[in-house]
Amino acid sequence: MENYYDLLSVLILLSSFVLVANKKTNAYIKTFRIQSAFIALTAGIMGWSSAVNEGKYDILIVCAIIVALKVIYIPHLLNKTYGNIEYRIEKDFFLNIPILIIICCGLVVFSYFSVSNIGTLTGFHINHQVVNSFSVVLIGFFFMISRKKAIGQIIGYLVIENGIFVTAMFSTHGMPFIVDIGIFIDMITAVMIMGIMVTRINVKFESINIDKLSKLKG
Amino acid sequence: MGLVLWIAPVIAVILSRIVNNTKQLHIISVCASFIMLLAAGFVTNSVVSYGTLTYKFFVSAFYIDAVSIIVLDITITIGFLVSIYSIGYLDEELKHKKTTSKKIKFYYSMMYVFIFSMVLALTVNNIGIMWVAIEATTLATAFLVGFNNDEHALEAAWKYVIICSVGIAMALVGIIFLHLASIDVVSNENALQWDLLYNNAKDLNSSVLRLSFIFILIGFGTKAGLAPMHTWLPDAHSQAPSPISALLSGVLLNGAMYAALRILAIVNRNLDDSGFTGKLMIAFGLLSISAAAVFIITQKDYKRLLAYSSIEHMGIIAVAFGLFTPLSVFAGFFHMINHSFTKSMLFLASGNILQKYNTRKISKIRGLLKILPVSGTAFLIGLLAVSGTPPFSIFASEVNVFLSIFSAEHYILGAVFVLLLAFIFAGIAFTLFRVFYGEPQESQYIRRGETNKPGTAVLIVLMLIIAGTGLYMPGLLKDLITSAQMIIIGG
Amino acid sequence: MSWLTPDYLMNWSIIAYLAAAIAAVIFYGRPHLCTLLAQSGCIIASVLGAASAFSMLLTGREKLIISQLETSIPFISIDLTLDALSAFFILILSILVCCVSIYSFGYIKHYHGKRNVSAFHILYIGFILSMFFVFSAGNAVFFFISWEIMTVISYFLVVFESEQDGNEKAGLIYIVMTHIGAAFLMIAFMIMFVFTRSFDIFGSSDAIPDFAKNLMFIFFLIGFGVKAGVVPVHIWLPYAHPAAPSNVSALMSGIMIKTAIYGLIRFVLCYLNIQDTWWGILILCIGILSAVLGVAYALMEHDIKRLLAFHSVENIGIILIGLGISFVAFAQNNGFLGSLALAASLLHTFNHTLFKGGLFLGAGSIQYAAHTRDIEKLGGLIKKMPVTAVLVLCFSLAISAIVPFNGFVSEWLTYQSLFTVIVPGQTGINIISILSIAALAMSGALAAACFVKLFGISFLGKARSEYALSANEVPASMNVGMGILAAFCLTIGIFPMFFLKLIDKVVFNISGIIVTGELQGGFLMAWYPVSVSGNSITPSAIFIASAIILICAAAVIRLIGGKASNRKYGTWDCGFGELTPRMQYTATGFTKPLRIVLRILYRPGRALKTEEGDSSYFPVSQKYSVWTEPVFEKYVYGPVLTNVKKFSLRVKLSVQTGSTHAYLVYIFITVLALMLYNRLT
Amino acid sequence: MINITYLIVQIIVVIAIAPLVNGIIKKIKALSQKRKGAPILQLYYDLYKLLKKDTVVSDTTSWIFKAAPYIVFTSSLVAAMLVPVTTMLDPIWLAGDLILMVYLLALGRFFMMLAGLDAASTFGGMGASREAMISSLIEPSILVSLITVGLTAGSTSSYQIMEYMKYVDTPLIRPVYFMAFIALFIVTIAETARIPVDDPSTHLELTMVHEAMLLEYSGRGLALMELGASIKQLTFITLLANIFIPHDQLILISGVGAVVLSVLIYVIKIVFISILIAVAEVSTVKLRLFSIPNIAALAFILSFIGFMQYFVLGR
Repeated sequence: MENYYDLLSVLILLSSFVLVANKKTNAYIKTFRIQSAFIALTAGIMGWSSAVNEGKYDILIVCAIIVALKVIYIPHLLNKTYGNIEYRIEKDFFLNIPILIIICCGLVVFSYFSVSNIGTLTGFHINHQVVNSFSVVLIGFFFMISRKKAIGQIIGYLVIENGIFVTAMFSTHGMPFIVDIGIFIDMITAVMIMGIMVTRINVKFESINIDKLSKLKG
Repeated sequence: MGLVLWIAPVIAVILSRIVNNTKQLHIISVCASFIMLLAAGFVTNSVVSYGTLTYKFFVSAFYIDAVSIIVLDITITIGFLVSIYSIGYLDEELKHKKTTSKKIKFYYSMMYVFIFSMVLALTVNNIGIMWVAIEATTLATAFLVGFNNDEHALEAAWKYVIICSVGIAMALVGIIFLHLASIDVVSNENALQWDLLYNNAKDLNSSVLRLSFIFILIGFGTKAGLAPMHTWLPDAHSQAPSPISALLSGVLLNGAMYAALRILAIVNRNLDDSGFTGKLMIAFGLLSISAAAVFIITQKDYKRLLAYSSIEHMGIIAVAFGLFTPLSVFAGFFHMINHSFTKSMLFLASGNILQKYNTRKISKIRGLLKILPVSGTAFLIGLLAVSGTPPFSIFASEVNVFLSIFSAEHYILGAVFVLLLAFIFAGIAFTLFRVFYGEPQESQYIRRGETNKPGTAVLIVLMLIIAGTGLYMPGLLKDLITSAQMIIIGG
Repeated sequence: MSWLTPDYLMNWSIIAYLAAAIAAVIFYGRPHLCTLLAQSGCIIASVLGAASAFSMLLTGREKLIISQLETSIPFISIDLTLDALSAFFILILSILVCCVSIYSFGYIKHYHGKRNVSAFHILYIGFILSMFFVFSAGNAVFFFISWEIMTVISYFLVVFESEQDGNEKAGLIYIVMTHIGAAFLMIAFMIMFVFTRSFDIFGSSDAIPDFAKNLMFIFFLIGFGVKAGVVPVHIWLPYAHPAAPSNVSALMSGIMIKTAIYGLIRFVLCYLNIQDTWWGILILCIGILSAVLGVAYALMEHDIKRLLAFHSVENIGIILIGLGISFVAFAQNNGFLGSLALAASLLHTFNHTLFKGGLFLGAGSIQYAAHTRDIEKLGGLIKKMPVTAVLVLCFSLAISAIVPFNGFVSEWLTYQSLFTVIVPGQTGINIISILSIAALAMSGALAAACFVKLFGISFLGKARSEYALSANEVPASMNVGMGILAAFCLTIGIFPMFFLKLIDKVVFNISGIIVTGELQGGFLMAWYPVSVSGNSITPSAIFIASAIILICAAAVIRLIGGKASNRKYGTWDCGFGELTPRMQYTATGFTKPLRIVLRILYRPGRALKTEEGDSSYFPVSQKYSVWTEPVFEKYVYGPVLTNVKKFSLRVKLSVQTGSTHAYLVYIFITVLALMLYNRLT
Repeated sequence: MINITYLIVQIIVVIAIAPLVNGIIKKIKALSQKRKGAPILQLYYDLYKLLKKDTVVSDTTSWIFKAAPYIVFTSSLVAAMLVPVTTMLDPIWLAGDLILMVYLLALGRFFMMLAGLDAASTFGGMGASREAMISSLIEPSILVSLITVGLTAGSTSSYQIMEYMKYVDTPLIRPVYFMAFIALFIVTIAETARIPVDDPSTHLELTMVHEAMLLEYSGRGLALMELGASIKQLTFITLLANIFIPHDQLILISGVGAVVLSVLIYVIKIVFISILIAVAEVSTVKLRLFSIPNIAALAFILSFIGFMQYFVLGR
């Protein structure tokens, strides 16, 4: 079982690298969708085993929600938002992609360096998975920083959220159910709010380049 | 009765979605907040008499102890005052066609969503839910920050949402690590229940807990406006409508600090020493104070200035909690209360000023004491109070903070701390004192007199509160703070 | 006679102040009644306060607790406790308040109908009460609270006439500087608490280690120094004192800056028990600097109240010279000398309160009558306002330490302490002491020059402007208020012994040594034996001798010269015809020689603007202007302020850039940094 | 009672001798210029004449102008009373304090400056202004030198100092006294309005200081002012004479005879110092006004070095 998890965690990490390497907004959304699918798969496996072993179905329900939200609804929502916004060709990142990827590698090393010492928790061989998934959090964060456009930031945020979720999955087999639900509600609201704002920003600033939002200084 | 606390705001939200008439909206809002005030009084009373209250409700338990009751009472009292103030404020906005009745509907519903999530965050036992509620406060206030819907407001709202969401996501990481640290100790059904974690704190995995605390601190610190994660705060506070700024500064920041404090208590109990957490908290606190000191001195926008002052005070509270001595925690709570009242008064007064002068620029405001006798006085007194001038309440708590720093033998820190505060006073005086004197420019066509009558009443009440509590502390409050301090410190 | 006990009187005094304040609130709409009630209330209260302090001094009790109220906030309590030192300062305060309040009956009239008189009175009474509490505070936190309230209220009084140019700035500089000073006090109090676990002012400081005591001393010195207005932190003083209404300036300069002297004595001397000689020497140096620079800058001022404000700097310097010697002597365990110097500085404090209060009131009278404070626009006022002129002359003589007045007595005592402190062999103290003597002498002479300028230019000669021409004598109450102060000045000058006895009670309470026991010789005489023989002055004898000589001289002249006739004629005009007021010496001209001699202090400049006419020999107009630079502001405070602002702006724009990405980077870096920190520790 | 008698003697001696000093100095100056010069007693005649004359008073003046001569005269005379012409006369009743003396003279100067300003004349203002500068610069040297001498004697009382000096062997060759003597000599010249600081015989506006303040005076007012000035001059000369050249130890008899003898020796010393001053005046020229600080600085440095010699270096 652990092997599957190991593989999935690496795949999730890989998908975030792919995300960083992408240039176009629709590609971000696609990659995000793939990553979410991997996560849903992880949750599915985990949920299955817990349903079989302990007779609990909450992780399976979570898996279903992930599929509904992250794989289907949110990418759709983002696509729609993106579609509403007039397409302009603008350079979207501050640094070029190879450098971004190298930095992301560094982040993985860093997270290994700083998380791997957190001590042995008896009964869990989770450190590697946690390192991988925690790297996703950092990479998502870094993605937000590296992209200029608002959509990129939303996706970055979602990747952070994904990373956190996976971390939770791998480290503790998920949060308590009610918390998970709450988190999902928050997340979906946040994404919706951000979506609305992106539209408004596009109207007001005639661009979704976040760099233009720098009137409030000092 | 405690249930009213959660039901009243929900009803208010629902009603404000239904009702269209502005006047009725006002009434609903005031009624709801008044009922909550009564309920809060009741709950406070029961906490004082019975200690911790727990309500088994749905899956999670509500858990109200002295710590939550302090922050809760602040929240609800300020909520009540703000709801009264909002009547005059919104009517005035409406009169000048700056807003529509539809937006007022939206305003009230969002405000009560915010209050609801705030109350929720303060009353739940489960740290995960607490996180959810705090994230919800961000989302509820996001549109309120962007209420004016101009470029600046939108920019502020965007930064607010993005930075706070990311920040608070870090807190979630922290909570996951907390869960991880407790996985052997607390069963999965009861995971993240604060009382269990707290009681079993000794058995948690220390190294995970330390990591967890880092993320918690960064996460809730972002929300509480600690430097260097404070960056959203001046934008959001300055662009939000003033009553909302008052809520943000007087309520929201406390909420985040409250969450951090809860976990701080667990971590310190586990590590049996506040060295690790203390260093971090004090570093953040001091950085916040210094940042505020540097930024205030050349500030040109008075609402931003007030926002930086909030950062400063959150820094003070962080230092106080970071020291984690009985004295300092007491002082921290006390300061939290005083800061909330003083800062909301300032923001409310600044709302009146903004409506009168129509500008946020300090340089365009003159003759405030003549034009707005009450708001001007409130603003002046508030500024003096907020910079730690006796006999106002903030001075009283600052003395306690100073004492706790010095008593913990951090002499240099204490000296730097005191001097930074004096420096901030100087900054505020340099930038802001000029607004009270002189005459406004002819071209501004400003008429004398207060327009926001209910708001004026609120300001007077707040002035009495901050002047009164400067030299007198009700016994009830002292008991509450003492028991809160006992809860946090343990023992 | 229970009603004569100090605490009873003190309570009634406080109640009377409060009643006066309440009366001021109630009669908001009727300014005349409001003034009448509030000021009479103050007079009654101050008389009660003076009586209380006086009886406290007479009973010689060590300590008297007036009231102690817990506020239920930890560490904050209202604690009024008197000892001889507090009583002495309350006595000074009450005397000054009484006179100023009498003066205010008339002075406030020009506010009626124009300003909110009620607010003024409330602030005025609040100001007095806060000083009252500063002097009687029994614990450090309450002291600090009263101190800060005093600062804030006086700030409001400074900006009371905020519409006038510069008053806002004056208030700003004032409150910023004093607040930063107060922060140092706060630190010192905190150190005090940490080691002794108590804020009790009357407690013992034995538990405080030496290095902490030294630190506390430095902090007290900075904190109180700012309030006292010593060089180089004096710059607020010449702005704030002129800006306040004159009766308030009298209080501020007369007594408020003395709260700092009180603080130094109370905390450094009584509480910390001087332990090192360098404390005293440092204070001595500051005193020298303040005494000389204060008067030097006063000389260049033509605004009466600014001039007086700089003189406050000078006199604080003189007080500090006394205090410094006293500290040195106590550190060397020379109790007698310490007590003598302390008595000298306390007496000078008292004297300065009297004459500086009086001078500010006089400046107020001039402003009231002539509507200007600019000396250059005055002239000939002695004929329009004869009574005011005599009173101002008395105060001028007193502040210049000229003989039959009180200023001389305290300066003489200071000289004597300096004289006594010099012993062959101790290099540093000797040199500083002799320099102090030189500084005292120079400041005395410069003060005389300055007051010759003040009095001569504004009261003598011809009127230089319409303002001076239209002046009239001020209401009697104003002159009565000043008159009482002048009477005190003269009485102390001639019969110093009685007042020295009072001060002796204070000194005895502190050091346990009676000075006047040595300064004996009946009520007329101050006789003080030094190692070889006695140094003494007998002001009363001098006064009597002068009177006799004066009468004899007049008689002899009459005898020789017979009845001579006086012929009135114009002033000698070298045959040019009528002299105009513009041909008189101006204040600028009067000080020119000193301006040139001491140019290093003033960095004076001048400019001649010529409007050319048809030919360069016939210019249409020429405008000559001279100025002096505010050296400290320009070369010390200005650059500091600019750099702070620059720094702030730079940091602000490079940190709070407005870029969301930058903000995210901060959080990101914080996360990484803290994780690294966690990993490495 | 005996004290009062002494005082009366002192007053009479002072008033009697003071104008003489002026006469001597003027005579010597005249002789040095190969002139015959006015009689030595000229100032007595002048004073008598002035007292007899009517006065002309400017109509812009106030009571200050009228009172000033009396105050100047009185303050000088009282100051002179503090400096005994001989230690055979003990002024213990007035205590003879030197600091008091300096500040008494300041009283006279204060009123003299005011009187200068009172008439609204430019000359008066000019004189007052210059006087203010000179006095401020000279004052530290006076006090430092006097107090240095006083410190060696352990008292600030002139009488006590003179008593002490009696027993000092050849004071003028000791560094501390020598320096103090020179400093006080310079001070005396400056205080008494003599060349090189001021020229008493000029009425040229460029150089006037003391005379400029008296310009408006006539009749008895002028007489009192002149007499007051010469008493002040005598006071300083007395200080120089009696402190640095003590003579009373030579007198071995007691009673009235001793006083008379002592006063006679005193007069001789006064004449000697007057000659010194005259020589100094003859051999220098009037300085520019703004060179006066140099002289003042010189006086201060001398007195300070004198102090250092004794109290810091211990010699």
